[in-house]
Amino acid sequence: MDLPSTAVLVVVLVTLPLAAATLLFASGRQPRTLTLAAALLLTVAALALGWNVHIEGVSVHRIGGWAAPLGIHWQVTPSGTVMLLATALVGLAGAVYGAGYFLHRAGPEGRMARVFMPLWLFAWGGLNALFVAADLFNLYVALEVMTLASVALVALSARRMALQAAMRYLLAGLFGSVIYLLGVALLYGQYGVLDFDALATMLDPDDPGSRAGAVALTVGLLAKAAIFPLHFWLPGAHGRAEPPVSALLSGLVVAAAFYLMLRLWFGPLAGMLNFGAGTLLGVLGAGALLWGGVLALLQRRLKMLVAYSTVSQFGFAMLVFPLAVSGNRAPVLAGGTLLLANHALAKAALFLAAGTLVRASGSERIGQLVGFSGRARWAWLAVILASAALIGLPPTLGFSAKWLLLQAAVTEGAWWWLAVMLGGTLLTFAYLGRLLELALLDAAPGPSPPPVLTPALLAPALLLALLACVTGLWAFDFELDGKALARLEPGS
Amino acid sequence: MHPVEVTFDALLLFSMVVLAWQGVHARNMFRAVVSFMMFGLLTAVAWVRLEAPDIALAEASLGAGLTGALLLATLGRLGPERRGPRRRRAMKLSMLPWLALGLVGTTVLLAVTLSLPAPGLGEAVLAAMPAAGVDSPVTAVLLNFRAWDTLLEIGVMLLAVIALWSLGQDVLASTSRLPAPALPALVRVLFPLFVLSTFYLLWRGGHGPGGAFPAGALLAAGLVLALLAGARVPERMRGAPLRWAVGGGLFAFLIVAVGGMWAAGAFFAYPPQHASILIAIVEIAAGLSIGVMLTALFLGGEPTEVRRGRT
Amino acid sequence: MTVFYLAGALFLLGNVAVALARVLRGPTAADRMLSGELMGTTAVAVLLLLYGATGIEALLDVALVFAILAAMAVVTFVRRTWPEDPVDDNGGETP
Amino acid sequence: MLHFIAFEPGIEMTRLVDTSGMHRFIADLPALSARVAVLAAIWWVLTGGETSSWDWGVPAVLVAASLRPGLGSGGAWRLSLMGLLRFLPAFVWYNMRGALEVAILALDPRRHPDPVLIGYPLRLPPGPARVFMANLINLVPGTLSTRLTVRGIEIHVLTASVSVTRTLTILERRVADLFALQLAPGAVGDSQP
Amino acid sequence: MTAAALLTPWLLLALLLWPRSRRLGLALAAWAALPALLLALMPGAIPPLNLGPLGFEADAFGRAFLLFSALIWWLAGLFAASWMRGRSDRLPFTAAWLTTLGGSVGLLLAQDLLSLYVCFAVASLAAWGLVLAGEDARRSRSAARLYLSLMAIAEVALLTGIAAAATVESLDFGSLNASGAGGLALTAFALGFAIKLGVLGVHLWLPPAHAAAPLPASAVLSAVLVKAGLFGWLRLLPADPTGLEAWAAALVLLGLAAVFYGALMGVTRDHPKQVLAFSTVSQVGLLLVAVALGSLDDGTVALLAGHHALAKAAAFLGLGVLATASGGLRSAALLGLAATALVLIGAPFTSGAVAKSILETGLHGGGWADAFTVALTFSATATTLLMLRFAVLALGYATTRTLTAGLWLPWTLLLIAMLLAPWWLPDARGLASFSLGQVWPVLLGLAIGYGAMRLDLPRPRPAGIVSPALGRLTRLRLSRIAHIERWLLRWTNVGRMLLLLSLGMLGLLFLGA
Amino acid sequence: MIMMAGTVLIVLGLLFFLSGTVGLLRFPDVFTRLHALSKADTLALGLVCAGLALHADDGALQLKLLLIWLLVIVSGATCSSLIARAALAHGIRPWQR
Amino acid sequence: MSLPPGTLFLLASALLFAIGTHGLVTCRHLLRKVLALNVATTGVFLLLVTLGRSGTTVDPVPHAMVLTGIVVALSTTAVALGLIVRLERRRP
Repeated sequence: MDLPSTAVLVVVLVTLPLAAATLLFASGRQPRTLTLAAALLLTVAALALGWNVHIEGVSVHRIGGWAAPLGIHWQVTPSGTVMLLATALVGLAGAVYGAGYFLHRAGPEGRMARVFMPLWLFAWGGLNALFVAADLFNLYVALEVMTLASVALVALSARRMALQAAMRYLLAGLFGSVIYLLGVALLYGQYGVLDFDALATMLDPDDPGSRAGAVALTVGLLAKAAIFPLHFWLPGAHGRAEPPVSALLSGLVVAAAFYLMLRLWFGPLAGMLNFGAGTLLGVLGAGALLWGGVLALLQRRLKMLVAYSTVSQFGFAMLVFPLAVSGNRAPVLAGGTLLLANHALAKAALFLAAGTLVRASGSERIGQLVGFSGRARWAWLAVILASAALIGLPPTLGFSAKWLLLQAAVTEGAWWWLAVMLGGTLLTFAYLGRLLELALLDAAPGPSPPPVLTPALLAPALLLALLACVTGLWAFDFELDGKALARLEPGS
Repeated sequence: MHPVEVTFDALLLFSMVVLAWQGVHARNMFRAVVSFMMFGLLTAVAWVRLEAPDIALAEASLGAGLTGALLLATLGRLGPERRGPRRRRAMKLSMLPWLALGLVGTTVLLAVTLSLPAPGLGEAVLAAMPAAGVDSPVTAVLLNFRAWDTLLEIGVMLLAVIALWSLGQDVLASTSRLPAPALPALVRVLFPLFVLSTFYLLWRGGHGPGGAFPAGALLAAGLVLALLAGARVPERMRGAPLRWAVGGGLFAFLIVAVGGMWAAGAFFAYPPQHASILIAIVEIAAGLSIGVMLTALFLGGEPTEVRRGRT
Repeated sequence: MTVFYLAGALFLLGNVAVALARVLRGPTAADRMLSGELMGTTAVAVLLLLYGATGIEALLDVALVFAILAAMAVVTFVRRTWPEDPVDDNGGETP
Repeated sequence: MLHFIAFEPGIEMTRLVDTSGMHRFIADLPALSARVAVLAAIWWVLTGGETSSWDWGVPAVLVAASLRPGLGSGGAWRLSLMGLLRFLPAFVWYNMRGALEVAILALDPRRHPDPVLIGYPLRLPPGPARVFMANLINLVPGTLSTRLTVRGIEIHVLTASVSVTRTLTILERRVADLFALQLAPGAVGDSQP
Repeated sequence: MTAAALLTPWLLLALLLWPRSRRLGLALAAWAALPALLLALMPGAIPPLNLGPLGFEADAFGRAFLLFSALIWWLAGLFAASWMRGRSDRLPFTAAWLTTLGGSVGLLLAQDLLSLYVCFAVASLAAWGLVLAGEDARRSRSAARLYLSLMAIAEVALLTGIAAAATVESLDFGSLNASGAGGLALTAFALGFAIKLGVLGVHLWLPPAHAAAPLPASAVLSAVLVKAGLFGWLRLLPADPTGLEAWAAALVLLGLAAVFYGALMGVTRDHPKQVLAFSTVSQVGLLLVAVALGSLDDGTVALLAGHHALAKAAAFLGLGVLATASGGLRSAALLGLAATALVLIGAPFTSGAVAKSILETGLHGGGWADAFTVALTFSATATTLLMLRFAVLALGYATTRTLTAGLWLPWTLLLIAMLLAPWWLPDARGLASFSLGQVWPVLLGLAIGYGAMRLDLPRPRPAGIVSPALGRLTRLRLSRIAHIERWLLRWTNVGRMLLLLSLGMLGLLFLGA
Repeated sequence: MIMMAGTVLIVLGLLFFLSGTVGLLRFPDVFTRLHALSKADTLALGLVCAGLALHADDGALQLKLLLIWLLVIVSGATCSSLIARAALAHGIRPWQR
Repeated sequence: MSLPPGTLFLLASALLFAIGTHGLVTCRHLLRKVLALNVATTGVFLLLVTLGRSGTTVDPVPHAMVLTGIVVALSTTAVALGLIVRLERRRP
């Protein structure tokens, strides 16, 4: 196989979205072919990168040829690659969906159609930049690109509720950034480096500066990742945004913030993760899991349910921290990463399908959704598959992820965390079951004539959900191998 | 440090803190905004005291220019602040623990920052300067060592423009009747100076405090001033030309960055013999683009509307 | 000499600090704007004096920037915050 | 790249419409070169006379001289050098006097302002000179221009007891001198608005 | 063949997705279990099938279960095709049917823990759709909800068990058994399979689900899926029971309690399907005891399970035939049902008697044998009472459907299979034998039943305790939760949380060891 | 000597700044305060610039100081008018004794 | 003065950060929130630059970071203000 080198692929992944977005913006029109070609190219690049990483493992690239700590590095890690892949898949699906969703060329929808793609690509670029970054400050800038693009996407419909949600999201995101930046400042003040590897080697887990810095970084990211009890912005932003936007936001943007937390605590800050802090993070996760689950159970509107389910799912992901305190970190990190990837695919599928269903039903209330009939059945199929993945039923990716975490909990005898995970899974069962039950039993006839559901509205969600289900087997194999675990992360 | 210096710093920082508090909590919104703008001015002085003239320049060109303009223009678009019957928030007993915790937090933060050894990268930068292609360390960091940050930062700005424009047409640009002929007269006099100083700061950036960002901010201030004095975005500039001007900086940056891949074998690497000219090109493109982007931010939306004729 | 310049700057700073009272007291927006103007002019003077004290030439540039932007705030204020006859602009708004 | 604000090479002296671009350019040449000269001087001042700066300076000056902010011309004007020389001392003197007056008024606890609004019919022809005059009024003792109307200018006077008309008349003559203009004949004296 | 057996349901399911192929899919759905049946009947070794990490093979034990399961699936499928004809929800029902079938076949063929778990999850969760398809929408919804809740718990428990077990090197059953996976794995497996099996205490889902589901669905639920729980149990639990005596004792007690509890609850019900459901609870208790005592070999257990499965399926389907039949056919149907009831009771000359004797003989020597014998005896009385109650209710059970060959033919085949089953037994001892011990409990039951009917005893109505209390609790908390959420969404409180969090985390970093 | 003169000018400038501030605080309405600001402060800055120019020995630098002063004067004068006009337009009547 | 250099600036930066975060969470008006956020950001910038000065040479990296940060802050502020204006116009 003669693929372009990893360095070239990374450059493509981070610059192509920005270039394409600028081009689209400057041209002022919306050439779909260009858009989709860019999305496709990005996906291909991500896949190629995945293959390269599979073959070569971790690689590091100096930007401008400057060595750290002076210059900035890109680090292509397996976990980052998994996220890049998930981003590419969701990005492509969202682009296709968006092209089919904003149909009209005039009016507000025309405006949305025109602006959606540049913003989408910007968010994509920000995410890609984030997943390869290995520098505290560079991450800050990448986070801001991502946040700002997301905010604009939330505000896309320019309806009052959407604007309100966007504003709250923006403030929350910036708040998180400020606190994160404080952490960067503290760590820079302590060590005078920003590079992850340098930081990892220099880190003295016992001095106050590093501790305070770590706390600030974490708390800032907690706010950005909407971890309970700082989830105050998420339901509104995700529930009010346009469906493709919610898919990106819920699937990737929140995950990116969380991924960063993984990256930090399993990378440069790994030496600092002690029982107390791990437990605190785990308690937050438990709270998120239960609280988000209960609230999801109570929602009456489809997208709000899905939004609260995000709160809940990230609670699950938070449990990696207590599990990583004493045990073998590699499988925990693998589990966390796979959980994020699974969530990205499944949640994006769920939101995309939800958008289709809402359009087909003309209502967002769960009780008034059309049933498993007509073309909406494809959307329901996607919902069912995505639900299975979110719950973590075998053989989905979610199962593989939860499997790893459960195993870690068992080997460490972390019974409490085990119980929390099980309870959370049950809650997930409950609210998704409720959704399916309500929707399938109380199916409303839907408006007549039924809105046209084009393949672009149906296929992306279904394919994402299928991917979430199918890749699980492969991932499972991969993990059981043990060989993948051994080289999963450079830091561990 | 001389006692006078210490006193100066103390007074400066005290005023800043007071103004910051006012800027957030002043009862009257306008008072808050003015306080915040004054806070910005003093911040620029604080940067000077911290031997960071680059930042001072940027802060000055923004704080005295575009930030204030944006805030005041926004304020003009807001109705009166709606607050219920004025809540005289008496110091409730239940607030005390939170207050105490906040104090603890601040104290901890202070204590931690005081304990930081702050080794820094000063020496590393100095050592790498000969290879950088510019004389000013800050410019070298911005456009060479950490150029990727700067590219993303331009991206953020462009993104902000797209985000604002995505919300609809320009909201802050529409105008009232001109108050006096004095205003256009002033702008006619100042505008060439704005342009000239923009170039001046770009030139300075190569070997001292200056560079694309303050230059762009200054240019933007000039353009905004012209808009405020009644100028319009010309019809033939709306649409694609303006969009290209807005996006051009990032585009140029990207081309140079990716070009480094072919020319020097690494993303964002400048071939040594062309480093300074490439940096100059990037700087000019970025500066001009930043100016246009900041102006676009001030417009607050896409200028598409056909308006009444000039006043 | 340095101390003299610094003392001068300190004096000006104190001066401005006192002038803050006008921002607080108002009563009209114009009054508040005035103290902003005062602050701008004073900041130029402070920077010049600091230049005298330190000899960093960039400070002159900062002062120059302040000077050239001195009108900015007032112009925006007069044209946007406090316009004489706001042309009604639901223009700029997509339906 | 910088086409944001209308690029108007035509400057004010020739408002002849429909001349070809070349004609206009040639007609503008003197004014343009004056602007270039002034801006070049300013560039020199800014850069501290560094010779190496001119590879940036030349384009900068040319661009700055040719870019106009799209505000119309504001009317033709020409300065007279002799007028300038006569004007400057007067200005400095008045400015100092004005500042001193205000300072005394402010610092002396026994004195209080006694303001009044008056109208002053301008004899300067409409155009840049009037604007200049209006701005100037703010810098001279006791006066503050508030509104420029068709007939004249409305002035806020700090101390009503002092007649400012004489000062203003002198000032107006100096400005006319500076702009090489003739004052229109007209009544001189106070008139309440 | 393995592949055909495994994949046929899925292929048919795929056919359902497109309108064009949907009719074909619906028509063929009834026959989906046929390849599995053929596989079970095929002689000789059949090569295994590997799908990624999932391995499948029809080994002897699996084949034994597959035989009766596939038969029931097939016949119930045929029955269902007629029973559901004209119903608007036929499509989702069929989809659920096929999915459940797919899982059910897969789990019997699974060769490792993961495949078993995957298939089990698919089957159990898809059966949710079967329960939902019941006639009474409200009832089936609440039943389905309960079913899903308990299945979710079961899944989670199994997942835990697997995760715990997987700390060993491989997931093959052999190595799993050999390692005697830790207590957690055991507990979790036990809980998971107990739920699926409907063991007393976690049987809550079983009666409502059986009662609510359409008849053919109830038949497979009761006959196949519940037995699948048993299958899983046998597959995973360590072959060597040393060290687990306490467990065994507890299970025996639980099983015995279930036998009588099921009967008691059954006779107090008003719906024939519910009575049958409780009879399942009761019979499962019996099976549980047999398994817990551990003295039966796998083949025998399969036999017992198959026997009960056939009888239970026949009972459910017969109920449908009875309700639709009229005239002479009704008498025939009554006769068939009576036969089924006798088999279930274990009356002499039926396969039920054989099963009982096998149970009894298998238990000789165990410490619990005496108690078990007594219980077994009285279980016949209990079952008799249940069947009496069933008979009374079945006579009053009516439906608007008409009898077609699609209904009676499968049932008849099933009856035949049930009645012929003993002749396949390795030795049909007991079939010919007759003892008073077999008869008097039945007579006792008849007498009690008759007496009860004559006296018109007030039947105790155990009120639901758990769910109303839960309902009250949730209603109470709902407004509270929304209130708290609003509180959490306020900026001020966000700030407070943030402050607490930061200081707390900092403190823990300093303190936490 | 020149240094001395420069120092004196600077001190004078500072005093004018002070008087401007006092005026700003003491004067009764926005118009009178404008007087204080537009006259006292511009001159004050001019004096400071002049003082510094006397201390400096570089021609370009002195001219730069002059440029700064001119810019402030031009802006200050225009802004005073603008504010006064806006205040009148918003119905703020000049204070009268 | 016995205070280590930069103490005052560090104190101010801590205070600004505290004022900013406090204002952000307590103020109701969105514009105030935005201003508060900017105050907090300035606090962090001040901290960065103060730290950059503590070494033997002035460290330009924090300067560059703060310059980048200022741009980012300005851009986000502009977007926030745009949102506020539009929200205001959609006031019910």
